[in-house]
Amino acid sequence: MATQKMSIAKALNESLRKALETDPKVLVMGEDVGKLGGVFRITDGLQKDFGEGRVIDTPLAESGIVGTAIGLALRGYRPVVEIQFDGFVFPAYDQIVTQLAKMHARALGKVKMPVVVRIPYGGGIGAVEHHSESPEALFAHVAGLKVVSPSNANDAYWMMQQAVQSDDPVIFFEPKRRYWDKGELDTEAIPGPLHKAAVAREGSDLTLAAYGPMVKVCMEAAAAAQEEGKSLEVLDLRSMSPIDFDAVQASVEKTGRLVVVHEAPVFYGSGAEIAARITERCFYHLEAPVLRVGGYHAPYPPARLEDEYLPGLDRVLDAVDRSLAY
Amino acid sequence: MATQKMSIAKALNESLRKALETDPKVLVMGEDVGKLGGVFRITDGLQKDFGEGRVIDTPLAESGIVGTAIGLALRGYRPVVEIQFDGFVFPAYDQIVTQLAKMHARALGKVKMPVVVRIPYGGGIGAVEHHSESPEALFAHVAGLKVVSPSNANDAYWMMQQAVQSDDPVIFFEPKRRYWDKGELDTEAIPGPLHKAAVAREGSDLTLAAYGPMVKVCMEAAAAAQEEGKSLEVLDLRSMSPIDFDAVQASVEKTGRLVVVHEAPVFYGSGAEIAARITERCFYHLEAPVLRVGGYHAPYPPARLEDEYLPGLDRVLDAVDRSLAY
Amino acid sequence: MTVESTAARKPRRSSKRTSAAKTPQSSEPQLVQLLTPEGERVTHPDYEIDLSADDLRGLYRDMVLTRRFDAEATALQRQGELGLWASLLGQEAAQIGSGRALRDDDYVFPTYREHGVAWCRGVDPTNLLGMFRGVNHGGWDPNTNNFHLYTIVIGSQTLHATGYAMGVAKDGADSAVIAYFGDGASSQGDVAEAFTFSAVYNAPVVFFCQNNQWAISEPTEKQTRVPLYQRAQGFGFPGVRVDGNDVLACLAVTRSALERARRGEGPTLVEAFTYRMGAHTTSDDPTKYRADEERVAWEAKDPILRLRTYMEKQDLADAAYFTALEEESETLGKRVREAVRAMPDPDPLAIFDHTYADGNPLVDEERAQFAAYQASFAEEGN
Amino acid sequence: MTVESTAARKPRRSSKRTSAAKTPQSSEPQLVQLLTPEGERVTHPDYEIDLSADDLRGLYRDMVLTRRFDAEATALQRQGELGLWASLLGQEAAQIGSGRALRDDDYVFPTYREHGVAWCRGVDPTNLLGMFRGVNHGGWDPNTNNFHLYTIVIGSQTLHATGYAMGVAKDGADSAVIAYFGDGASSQGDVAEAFTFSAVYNAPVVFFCQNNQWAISEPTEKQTRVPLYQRAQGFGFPGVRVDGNDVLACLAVTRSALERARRGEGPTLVEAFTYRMGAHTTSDDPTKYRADEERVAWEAKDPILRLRTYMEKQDLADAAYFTALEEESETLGKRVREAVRAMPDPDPLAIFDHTYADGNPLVDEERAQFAAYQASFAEEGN
Ligand SMILES: Cc1ncc(C[n+]2csc(CCOP(=O)(O)OP(=O)(O)O)c2C)c(N)n1
Ligand SMILES: Cc1ncc(C[n+]2csc(CCOP(=O)(O)OP(=O)(O)O)c2C)c(N)n1
Ligand SMILES: [Mg+2]
Ligand SMILES: [Mg+2]
Repeated sequence: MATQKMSIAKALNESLRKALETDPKVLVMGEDVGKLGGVFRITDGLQKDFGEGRVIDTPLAESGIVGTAIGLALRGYRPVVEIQFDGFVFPAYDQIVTQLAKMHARALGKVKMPVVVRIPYGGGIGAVEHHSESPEALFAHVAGLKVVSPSNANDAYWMMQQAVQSDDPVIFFEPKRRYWDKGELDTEAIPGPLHKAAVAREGSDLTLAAYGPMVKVCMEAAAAAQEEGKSLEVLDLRSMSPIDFDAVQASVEKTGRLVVVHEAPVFYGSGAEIAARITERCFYHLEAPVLRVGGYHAPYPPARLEDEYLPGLDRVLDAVDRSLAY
Repeated sequence: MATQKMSIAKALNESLRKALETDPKVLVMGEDVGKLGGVFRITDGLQKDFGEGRVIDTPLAESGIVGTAIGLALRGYRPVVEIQFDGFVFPAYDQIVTQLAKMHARALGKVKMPVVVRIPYGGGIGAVEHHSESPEALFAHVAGLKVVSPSNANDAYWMMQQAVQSDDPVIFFEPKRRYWDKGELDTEAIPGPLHKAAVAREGSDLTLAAYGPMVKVCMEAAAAAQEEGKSLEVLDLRSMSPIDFDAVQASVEKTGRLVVVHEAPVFYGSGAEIAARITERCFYHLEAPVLRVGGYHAPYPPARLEDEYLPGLDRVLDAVDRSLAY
Repeated sequence: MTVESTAARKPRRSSKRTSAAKTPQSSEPQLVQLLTPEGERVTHPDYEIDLSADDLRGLYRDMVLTRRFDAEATALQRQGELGLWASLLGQEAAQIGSGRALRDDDYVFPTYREHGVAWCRGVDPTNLLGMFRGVNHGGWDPNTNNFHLYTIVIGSQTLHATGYAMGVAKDGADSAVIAYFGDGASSQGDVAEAFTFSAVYNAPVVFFCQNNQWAISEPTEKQTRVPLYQRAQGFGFPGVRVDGNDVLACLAVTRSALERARRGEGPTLVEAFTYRMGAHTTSDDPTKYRADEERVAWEAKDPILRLRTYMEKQDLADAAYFTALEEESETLGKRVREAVRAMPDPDPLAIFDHTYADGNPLVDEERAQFAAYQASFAEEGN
Repeated sequence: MTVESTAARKPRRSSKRTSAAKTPQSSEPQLVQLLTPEGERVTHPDYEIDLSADDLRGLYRDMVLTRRFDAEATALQRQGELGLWASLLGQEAAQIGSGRALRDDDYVFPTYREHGVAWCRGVDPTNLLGMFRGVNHGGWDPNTNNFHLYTIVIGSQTLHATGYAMGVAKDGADSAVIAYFGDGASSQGDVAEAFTFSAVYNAPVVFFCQNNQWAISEPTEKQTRVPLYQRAQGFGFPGVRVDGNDVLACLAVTRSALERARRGEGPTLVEAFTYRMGAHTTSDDPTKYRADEERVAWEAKDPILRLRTYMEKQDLADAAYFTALEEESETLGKRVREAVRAMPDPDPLAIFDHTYADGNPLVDEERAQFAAYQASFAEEGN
């Protein structure tokens, strides 16, 4: 086994490198992805090694980036585009929703759309407005897109490999405040399907379901709860579209309780979809309503308030207590 | 009482006329809203009577339409902009989500954003692609926006009046296949708050919650169920953001059962939010899980399939039966 | 054009205008023209074209058959066989001229109105009708004829064309790409971004704007105050206005732009100055917003008529040719009519098809539920 | 500039290029300049300006204090008092020149870097720091100084400015509006749409593009292959390039454009050719992508230095003036430092404030829950 300790950022960089090496049709595109290596250095060194024809600094126009990526995909390329921050994906939203997501179906399957849209997302880095948002629900609602987010270095590497190989467009949300978190990467492991959830920690009293940056918070919550004698299972969903409802159902059938945790606002967020469907699937198993912990129905606040805004250990444990109180 | 029988289209036209008459700061803007009166004739005759300075044909650019409306609002105007069809709002999505929704909060309340974005939405008119979608969840998830949809002429008139008077941006979804449905309009009634749900029909066995075009289907379903001896309550939600959860809760506490119906895809749709929150609020009242009837996780199909795709009487009744079977 | 109260502002005083910040001229520029409305062959210093009688008969045939097909589709819509039709009436020269300038390996990104270009590409016209009948969203394989699906979201295809052209360049191929769009579309941000990307990457793409004077009810003045072909210059590539009702000029100008692209000199904007003779679509009622005199005036510039006049004057075709073409038209009309009527409604389960290439468990689940639900009626029906 | 394999395409053969479809010239155009880098006063046939010694000292003071404020903010970021800072170092002349051309009733739509313009508008510099410290998203009332909030989503404010200007015209006022944006922003579709709308409605708006040669790590060649000021022409209004490090020229050119707007002649694009002397923001590391020689070369064109040279040569200010200004700078720095350090963190409940003007039951519910949750810790703490 070839495991290495590596940050999520580095794992993504390695995965992109591997993709560029393996398939000459793979391209990396975006603002500042070239010499700078992206503002988070995820594409560091790639232009140097693969040239300006494969790692492309684009004009500052997100609709143009995704729109030309669609054209390149139609020509047989597999573009991996970077959106610099979550809040800047919206100029590209039209191209993503009306074109990228629907082209394969529109063409009755005659064309494929192997485009990956990388988006560093979420808060916790003390940034100014538009740099801390979690817009995943706005993509997951749209058929034709896959929406995923890794929570650790191994997944970052492998999920990116799978995203690049996918013949469907993948919105790849990168948990930016976890970029520098290190984990074991096994570059020889054979990964499971992209949309499958993983049991990050086993438990019996309650299930915490999360993805991306919130998995770590849930793991910490589970550890803290353990000390109080509560056994929490942590599910790393990995994919927000599709959602591995079978895995959630299996866990809830065991624990009888579910708390969904995400940074995005609760209102119309992914927790709603999970709560609705799991309640339908597990109506007689649930000892308590599915509870949701997430952002508020307010713009992402200024950085000095983000610690209060973001779901942290205490808010997760508070929901756990409320659930267990039923 | 001054009631008149009038179509939804006409009621909207009258309401816009009234708004233009009452407040010189009200503007109507959009593609083809002038001489043509809009492709659905909602603005018919307005340019003739109020001039090109108040009823403005814009260049074909939705981001430009909403972006300039924001600027006009900053100058003290109250623009009501028309997006020609649901599927064409996405070029304006960035301006709506990052600017329109957030400007008031960004300015710590110092500026207001009284902009109405009118969007004819939903299917059932046999149209080509992009002309039949129901993207309301993509707006309701975003804090700062109000998202509403009338289901009848009286609401169309009054909710538009309230939307124009709102100091917050309102995404006003018009149920296009109901434009020609007639109802009683009472131009002297004093309407309740914009976000309050209405009980469209009282019942005791199960609650159907819907809005916009689906209210009619639910009323028909309730009538059909009545013949089978089932008493269904129909709630017309009217507002998708905020949602009048108190009204839904009150109804569910009475009936014990809830089916939410909308045209939009079920996955991450408004039904998910309603199901999640009502299950939390009414955990011990619910005899069955909240069921959802809506669109599928697929692009809106070609017109010849829309009757199969759209939730109709039978699919609603099927969900009713499934709920009652618990 | 201007908002009402603009007129109430101070009158212009032009004296203060400086030479460095001149308002660009908005007087109507010369069109590139090779065949006048009266059917006279004229020359242009920059664009010449040498066509045989066969070539000319071919172009004429293309235009006639395209118009016939279009008329048939309009009729089929009236008969309820199609839900909608977007007629190209009046734009045959722009479409056939540009379409015939293309090589097989070139790639086309159309709007929803390029029936004449589709014809040139060899797309079976009945395929175009599926989306207007409502049985699909685009019935053909784009790669069979290098003709992409119709795009309805205005302007978005110009970026796809640019990206495709970037790919062509990457491949070292000398194909070119052509993106069609309208005068209204010129206002969309996507089109400007396509100009920027294509210029920066020097992509081999031709932007072919059919300025048919109208975007539904809005005249071109609502989109621009100077001629559209001038838009290109500020992005760093040439623009040219061609008589869009002159099939020879459209062919010559497009060919030249395509060759420029092949030579690695980057994009060109071609503005084909033409006219939408009919309604925007069968749902539209132009009497609401435009005077019929305008249409009548443009009838005198009809693209088919002028080529016919020229051919007759030059004796390039005899009566037998025209009769045969008449018959061919009728046959085409009949074939299209029959094909459309025979077009089956799709299987309801097709709702779920092709949402994903790789498959998707949610779609599978919904499909299964839907199938079971549908089947429950069949059972009840028994 | 071009993607790699573009270079591998066929070599250019320019002979076939036609006159009608000429590639626009991309040679560097003349800048409007009134003060050379060496501090020589020169004239320009189209732009003249008559400034008193007081005026010049005022402009110099503005630039010096702006630079001082900017340096203080950079230092405060290093000290951890700010989360981020976007320095305007090098762009003082562009901002002060244009900012001082404005009348009180004009309205400004800035990006996130217009600290010098804010200064001219009378916005208290400490107000600008709130968003960079992370205590708000914009701490001032835009209507107090007719200076809109900083806008981060690139290009979007150009449409707000255009809409605002449409409103000014509707009101029959003769105010003007100015929209700031960068070279990178010129690629955004929104900016093109702002050009289209402003031209069509003849809106009294000046588009002021500070071409500081870089959009983070990308040089201007990644955004355009011709000078940016030329972009305007194809939209039907004039563009002009001004030496962005020459405060006099910036003042003269902007004033002329604003007057044009007031006269009802519509928009103008001003490209201020300048240089971002520092990093993009304090998060950026320019050594990754640009050679230091470039920066050094631009130092010779420093906007403050050249005005000082001129003032000294012309004896427009004495040592006392410079000493006093030095002291004023220090006082400003101290005041800003102290004000920032004293800036309190917002009340956590402020998360919910101003989400809606009309109130919202969901926000109320969440606020109440949040307050109760917060209070539960206080109780526990007891
Ligand atoms: C983004 C978008 N907005 C609005 C529409 C509705 N719409 C369809 S065609 C059209 C006018 C297009 O005018 P033009 O570009 O001149 O093309 P033409 O129809 O004249 O060929 C409009 C507004 C659309 N399809 N897409
Ligand atoms: C829509 C959008 N995309 C990306 C970004 C990230 N970003 C911030 S500044 C910047 C570069 C801007 O360059 P330019 O317009 O030249 O302005 P400058 O920073 O040089 O003043 C980028 C890409 C953004 N803020 N908004
Ligand atoms: Mg047109
Ligand atoms: Mg710049």
